[in-house]
Amino acid sequence: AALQRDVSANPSSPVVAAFRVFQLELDAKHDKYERLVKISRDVTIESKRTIFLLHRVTNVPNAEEVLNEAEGKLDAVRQKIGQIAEELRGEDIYQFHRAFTPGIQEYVEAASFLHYIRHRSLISLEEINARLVFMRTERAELKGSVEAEPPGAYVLTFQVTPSDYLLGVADLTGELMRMCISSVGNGDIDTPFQLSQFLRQIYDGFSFIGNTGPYEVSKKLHTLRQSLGKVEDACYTLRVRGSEIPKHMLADLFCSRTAHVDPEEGLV
Amino acid sequence: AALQRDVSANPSSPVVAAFRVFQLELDAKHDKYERLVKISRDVTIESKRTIFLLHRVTNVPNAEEVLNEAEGKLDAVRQKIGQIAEELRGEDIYQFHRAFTPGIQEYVEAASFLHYIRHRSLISLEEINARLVFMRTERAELKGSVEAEPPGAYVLTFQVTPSDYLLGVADLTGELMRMCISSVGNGDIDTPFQLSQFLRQIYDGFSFIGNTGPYEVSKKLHTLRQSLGKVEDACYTLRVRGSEIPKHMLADLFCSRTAHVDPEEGLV
Amino acid sequence: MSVTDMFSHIQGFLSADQDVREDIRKVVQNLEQTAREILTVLQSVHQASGFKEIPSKCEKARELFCTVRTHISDLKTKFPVEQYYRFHEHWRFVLQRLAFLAAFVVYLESEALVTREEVARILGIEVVREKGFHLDVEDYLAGVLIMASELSRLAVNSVTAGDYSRPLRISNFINELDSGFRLLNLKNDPLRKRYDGLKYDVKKIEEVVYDLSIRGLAKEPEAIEK
Amino acid sequence: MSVTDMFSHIQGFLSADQDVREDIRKVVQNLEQTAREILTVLQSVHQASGFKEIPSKCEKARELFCTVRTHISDLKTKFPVEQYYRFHEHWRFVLQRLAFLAAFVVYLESEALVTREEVARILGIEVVREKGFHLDVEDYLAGVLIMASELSRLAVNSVTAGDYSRPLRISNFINELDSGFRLLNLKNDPLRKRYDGLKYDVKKIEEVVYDLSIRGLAKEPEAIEK
Amino acid sequence: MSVTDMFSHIQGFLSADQDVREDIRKVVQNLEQTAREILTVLQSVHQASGFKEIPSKCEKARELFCTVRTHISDLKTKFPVEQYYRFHEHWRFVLQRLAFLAAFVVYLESEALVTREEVARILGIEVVREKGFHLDVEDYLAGVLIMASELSRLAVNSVTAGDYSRPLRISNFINELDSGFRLLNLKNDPLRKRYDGLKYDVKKIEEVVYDLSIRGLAKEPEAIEK
Amino acid sequence: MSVTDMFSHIQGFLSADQDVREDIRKVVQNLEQTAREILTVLQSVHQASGFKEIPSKCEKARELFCTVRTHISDLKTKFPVEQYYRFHEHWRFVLQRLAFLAAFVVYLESEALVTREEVARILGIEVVREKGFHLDVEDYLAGVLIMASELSRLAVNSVTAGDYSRPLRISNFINELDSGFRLLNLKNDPLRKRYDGLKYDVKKIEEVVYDLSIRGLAKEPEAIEK
Amino acid sequence: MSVTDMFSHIQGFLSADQDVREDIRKVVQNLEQTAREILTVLQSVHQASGFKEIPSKCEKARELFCTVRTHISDLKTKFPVEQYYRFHEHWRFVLQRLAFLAAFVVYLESEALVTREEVARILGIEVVREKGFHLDVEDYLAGVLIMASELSRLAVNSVTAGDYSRPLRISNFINELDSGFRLLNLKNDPLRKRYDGLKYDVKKIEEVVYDLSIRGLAKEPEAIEK
Amino acid sequence: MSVTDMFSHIQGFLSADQDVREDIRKVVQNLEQTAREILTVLQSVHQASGFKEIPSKCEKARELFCTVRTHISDLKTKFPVEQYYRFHEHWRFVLQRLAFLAAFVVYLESEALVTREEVARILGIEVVREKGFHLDVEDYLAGVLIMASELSRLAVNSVTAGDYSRPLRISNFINELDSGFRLLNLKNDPLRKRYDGLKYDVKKIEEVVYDLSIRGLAKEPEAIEK
Ligand SMILES: [Mn+2]
Ligand SMILES: [Mn+2]
Repeated sequence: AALQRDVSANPSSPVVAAFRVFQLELDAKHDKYERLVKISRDVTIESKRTIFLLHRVTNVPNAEEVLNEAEGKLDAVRQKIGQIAEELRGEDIYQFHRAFTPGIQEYVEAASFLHYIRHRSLISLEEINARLVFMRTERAELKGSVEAEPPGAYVLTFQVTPSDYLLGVADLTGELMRMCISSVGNGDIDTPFQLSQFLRQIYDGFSFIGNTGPYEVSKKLHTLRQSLGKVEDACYTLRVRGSEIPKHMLADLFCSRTAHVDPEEGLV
Repeated sequence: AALQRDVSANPSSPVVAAFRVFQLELDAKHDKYERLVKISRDVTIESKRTIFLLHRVTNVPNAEEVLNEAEGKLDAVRQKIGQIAEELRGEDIYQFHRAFTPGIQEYVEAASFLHYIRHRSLISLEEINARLVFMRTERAELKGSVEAEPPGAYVLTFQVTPSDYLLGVADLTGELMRMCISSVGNGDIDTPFQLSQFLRQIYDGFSFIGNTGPYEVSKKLHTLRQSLGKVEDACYTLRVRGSEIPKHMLADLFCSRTAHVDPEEGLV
Repeated sequence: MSVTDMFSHIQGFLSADQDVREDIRKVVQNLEQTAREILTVLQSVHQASGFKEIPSKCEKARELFCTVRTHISDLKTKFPVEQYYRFHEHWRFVLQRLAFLAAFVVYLESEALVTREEVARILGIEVVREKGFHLDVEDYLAGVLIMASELSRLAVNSVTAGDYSRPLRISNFINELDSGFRLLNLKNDPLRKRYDGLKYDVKKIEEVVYDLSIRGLAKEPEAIEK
Repeated sequence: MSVTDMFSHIQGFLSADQDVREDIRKVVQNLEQTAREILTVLQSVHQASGFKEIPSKCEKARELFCTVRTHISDLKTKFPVEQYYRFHEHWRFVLQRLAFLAAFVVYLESEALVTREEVARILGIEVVREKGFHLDVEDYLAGVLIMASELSRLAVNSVTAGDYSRPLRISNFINELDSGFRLLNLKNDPLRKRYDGLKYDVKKIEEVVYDLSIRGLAKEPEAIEK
Repeated sequence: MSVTDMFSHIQGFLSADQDVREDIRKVVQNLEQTAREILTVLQSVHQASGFKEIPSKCEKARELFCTVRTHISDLKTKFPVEQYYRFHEHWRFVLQRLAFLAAFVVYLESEALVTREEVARILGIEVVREKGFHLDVEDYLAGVLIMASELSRLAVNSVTAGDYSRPLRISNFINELDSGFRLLNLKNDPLRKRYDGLKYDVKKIEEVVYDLSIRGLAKEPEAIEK
Repeated sequence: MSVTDMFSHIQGFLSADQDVREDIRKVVQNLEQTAREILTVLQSVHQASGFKEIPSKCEKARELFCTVRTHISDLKTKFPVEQYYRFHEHWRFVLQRLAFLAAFVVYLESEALVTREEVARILGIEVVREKGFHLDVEDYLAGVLIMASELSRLAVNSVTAGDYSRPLRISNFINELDSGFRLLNLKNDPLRKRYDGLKYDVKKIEEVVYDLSIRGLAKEPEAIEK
Repeated sequence: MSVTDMFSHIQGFLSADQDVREDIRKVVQNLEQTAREILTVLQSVHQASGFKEIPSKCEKARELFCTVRTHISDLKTKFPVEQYYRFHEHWRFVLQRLAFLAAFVVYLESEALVTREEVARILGIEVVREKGFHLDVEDYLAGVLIMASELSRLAVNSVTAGDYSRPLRISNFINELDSGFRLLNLKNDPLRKRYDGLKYDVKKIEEVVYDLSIRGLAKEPEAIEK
Repeated sequence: MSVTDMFSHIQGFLSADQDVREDIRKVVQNLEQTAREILTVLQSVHQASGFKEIPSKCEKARELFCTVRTHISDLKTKFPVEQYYRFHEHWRFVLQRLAFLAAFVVYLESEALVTREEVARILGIEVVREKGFHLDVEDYLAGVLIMASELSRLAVNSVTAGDYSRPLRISNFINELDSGFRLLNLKNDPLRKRYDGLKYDVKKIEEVVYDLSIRGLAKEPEAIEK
């Protein structure tokens, strides 16, 4: 019995040879997975910091400067996503999806937040993806130079999945709620009403999707509803307190706060 | 109201100045935490691979070669732990403990497994820590060269906490159980009895500590008991089947399996 | 594009996804049905009477694999080929069962380990992901491990059926397999758990061989000229 | 060293650890008791009658901080100084409360934001970790945020007590604080949650100021010559 | 009868059951889709502009309830009527949503509490179990409680939209509802948990009424002479 | 004694225990029913019309407490008095509700904090454990905290009903209560969590008083000469 | 109808439901008691001494099934027959145990698989749902699977008792059962999980037969000409 | 009595309670320590060498039970006897462990089931609740079940140590125990779950006996003529 066992450990056995190949394949896959997890963590952190930066917009004079800085930070994040795309070149992205989905969701949250501040609208999945196209130069050692392709350059793309997009947008609503409360505290009366309108649309959108979306969305729906509630409450308070302005003060207020008063909002 | 708000955004405000300092402090801490998490993941993976490698010992002829290879792998892991120690230089290690505890536990598991295979004994916490001492050369840009210290070299140490040690040892028992079952499958009768003895000691040790240990240990106690049960069952089977050896075959068996038969074990 | 439009747009994606999954589920049910039929055919080898019928049973199983290939062809049409891993969970279980069945048939026929290429051929799929619907290496390995546990049962039942040489051949085979698996670095995943089971199969077979040898029933395994 | 010895050895560590924790818990209970007493002293500022007594209340609180310092000196003796974060959870909660109370006293006295150094001095501890038992920056910030919420209450109660200028001063103060906090990148941790609460405090105070201004009760805040 | 025959026979039962469930699931998906559409229609009442359109929105919703009735008629054909409780879990969730939507429409139209009979009529089902596919009393109550929480939101948004009298009417309505529920002896089940949420709705609406009262915006609700 | 005899004997114990629990559950259900009735009586104080009827409502409630006492007498007969804590969980919830109702009645009658002795008297039970079925101090405190949250609602509704002085009196009362609780060193248990809610009640009531003050509606509360 | 009337009416429904459940629970407890008694009777077959007494034990068990039928008759009177599935959870567990016991008695008597009809007859219930209180096919199958695991125990204990032919007969029986189950397309439910356990029973019994074979203790089972 | 006085008074109660709990916790820790020591002593019976030392190990354990009795005497002084169930949770776990250890010692000495009276005597406590600190029947049963699982381990290890007759005696004992438990009507609580584990112990031990029987190692256990 001891004899036959030694045979099996024989490295020339075809079984052992086959398993050596499997070993390489599995190790390569795990290594790639690990690299993706690490890049994803970087993407998460930088995206989160961009979001904090964007919240500074509401009380600094030089908003444009902050927005540009945020844009710059997101450019760096996109470079990281480019690295993810590089890793995924020729792969089935769903094979490694779990490794990078947290980072991508956070990026969607940051990018859509910046977009909302700039354009007061919801960035589309297509617009997100349009920014995730990367030009790369072929590394010399990988491909021979004698090939027919245009020498050096190629295009890499990264496609955010609809469900990562949705999950990112779901988180965006929390940031919008924070922005709304801050706006009230900063005496900005316009923004809360705009935000409540916008959040209501997103909420209606999510209600419309309901439980047909990914499981995690249903979990976030409750938080979304709470955020909407907070924003609606803020608008309610603005309206109620606005009802008390004595007639003689209206003029004064219009002078000092013109920027803030939406004519449509009537008394406020 | 709008006016006073602009004042507050004034970068020359002492409050804002103080918070800029806090920002740097917090960001530095989070960055360090992230770096530690990444190193810890590397430590985990390489330790796990070392454990797999060590399981190959039981059915290859060149055990020493495998052990040396494992030692080499663990050396690389220790270099990684050295990086952790570098990050923790002058820090309170408990501040970042959560970031690297999984990696360290896995390292303890791997190192104690190698130690058991070599010495058939439990490595002590002190022995573990004795290997985690690193010589470093001072980087020139950090310290001026005019200082009184011996130029360049210093010693870094990493101290595994008793509870990380315990948790690593708790996981070791799972590997020992695997090794036991494999041994039976490979016709090695000695090892299972040795292992059951050893595991029983560890089990008694953990029972003795009971619920005074860290919470995670209590959770692992159940698995430990199961592993011990599997090993005891294996020994039981060896004993029961050994009872059937016809007298006339005993001699043969002693010839072909001398290496495996423990004289103390009587009939087997 | 308004928020409402955006959500309708996304809803479109989601509905399409659900439809695809629904379609896949149906084909997978058919595959499971056929897999159970093949298993029933092959189970008879465990019975005393079944030992001489192995060749005919294998043939029968081979025929049923035609149906498997038809179902899988059908399955391939249900989703874009490059999104294999998006829907992997749906067929992973049955594919591992089928890999096991293919490996078992091949073992019964030739007492050799089926290659991943051979399993792929029997199932009518690819080995290399880039070429189309393929057999993941983990799924192949899982199938092989299921077979190992079936072989430990077979070793036991061979003795019952009076075939005393088969357990020794199985023992050699399974030991070689074990050596192979020891080369792998597995994660803490289902495959690892299954691999832990292999140790028990090896142990069981070793016990059978031991029982035979102490009774002088184990012939020197001349059969291992392979 | 035998396995048994090894475990006895480790058991030694664990017992020692438990004893340390037990000792810490007791001192922390005393600290909590004193913190509640200081809070009771300072709560009176919210009452109409309490407004003129602010200076005397602050003095009273300052005295109680002596007791705090004594307890903390005691606490420091209970564990090795370089293991602060090992036991941090035990005193984190009360330290944040104490930082709040110190910040509140300082605000009531001078209407300025207490510095981390000043809090450390009031509590008799260090700012820099290397120097000994210190005040973590997060704990300092948490204390400041608790104070912010107390100030929004104070703004409301000032109006009830007929003091119409204080809310405006609080408003300026809290806005500056808000600007400071906006500079920070927080993790999704308790501090972040508390900071989210600050927005509501700012909002509440803004509403008080608004209420005063539409009624012509808000004087041009001449008081902000600070 | 051989074992094989017995099991083939049993497989017939199981397949039939699975087919029924599959059919039910599909109809329920359609119902959910329609329910979401009705919800989208009714959600618009929360918008400033939506308040004058309540009647037209209700009409729109009423039309969609036709589709609901069609789907439910369809559902009824999928299983024998006396097995309602066997499959209850499949439609329980959507039925509660639909009960909520029916209750909400009726409230918006008439500011009255829909009866169980009325909900049943709107959904095209029975009240009495013996008569056919019916509305369980627990499901009706769950629907009513979902509406209560929607009404607290409506009270808030009414004010934002400048309608100051609606909150008072909602407040009276919700108080009556609360009294009603207090008559019930609920088990410790999901319904009880939902009911515990009602007191937050009551409180929220009372605070809205308070805000209006203190600002003199709450007209004496002459209509409430009841 | 044989094993069978031993276990038969033990079964006797277990059955007896189960019977006792069954009996207790039934009486507790009756108590809950009566508690809900008392609550319904007292809820009317939150309505505009209810304010003048407070005395009559309190009388009505006092009468219902007779029924409570009857049920509790009944409860006492169901188990040996020294096993109070064995079955405590069964009636703990309802006892806290009843303590709340007693405290609320007493507050409405006299605007004073009910003592534990008084609650015990109203419920017909003991204060001192040794004397019989008693009111645990934690349960008394829980009842008081439920009342505090009811009072914040009452403050809001008083304003709606046009009673502008009650909120000020409630505010003073609740502040006193808050100071009282600050004397306690609570464990990290449900009671502590409930107490943490008290600060929201305090704040809410202060905001009501603020709203009255800024509008000049808060009369100097001359009544508070206590 | 006023809201109060509506809710009083609803409370009627809820009380009735709770009463029904209470009644059912009591009868089910009696059934469980009898089931445990039958089990105790049948357990003796696992003991060396019990093997010859199988017929008398079966008779004894048959008598106890009379009591079962009485309890079930009682159970049937507690709720309207068409609401079987409403309360199914209450008796599902005990019904599966009883199906197991019936199947075990029949196996011990005749070494054949009990049919669902036979189980229904023994329990005094129906097979066809439409005819009244019936035995669900899933519950029947669960009972059969519990028996399978009891048989693997019996195979082991037969050997201990010196009966070397019974394990072979059990092995054949259980293999047939396994083939039967392979015809079924089970959902991912508790039944599926139980079925997954069957393969361990099959394997265990095969190992018993192996142990007998290798020691020459397994007689050619001539009896199995069926 | 002012509110402050009332709460100071109450704080007295709470502190007393906390002190009692603190005291109990300390004694319980000592008990746990001693229990672990007894366990360590008894664990050695599982070792090959340990079998002959059973008597001396039992004696050693008996001595340690003196310490247990001392700790329990101490425990009794920490709280009024009629409040046993108030603090039950504190010592329930350790009491079950101690009941297990007492049962195990008695079994090792006499191979008989310890009675509840005997356990009480070993621990120095009462059986009857009315007489003082006692052993709850559920805790006694839990201890017995823990022992059952220890015995299944012992059966295995006896064989390894070459003692082939002990497993048969354990098997008879455990079967008797199983019959005993079948007389009990357990609630759906932790004890029930533990009891469900007993059947695995029974099965495990039966398999050990089987392994011995088939190899002719099981002597007719002449001692079991009962
Ligand atoms: Mn976010
Ligand atoms: Mn491991």
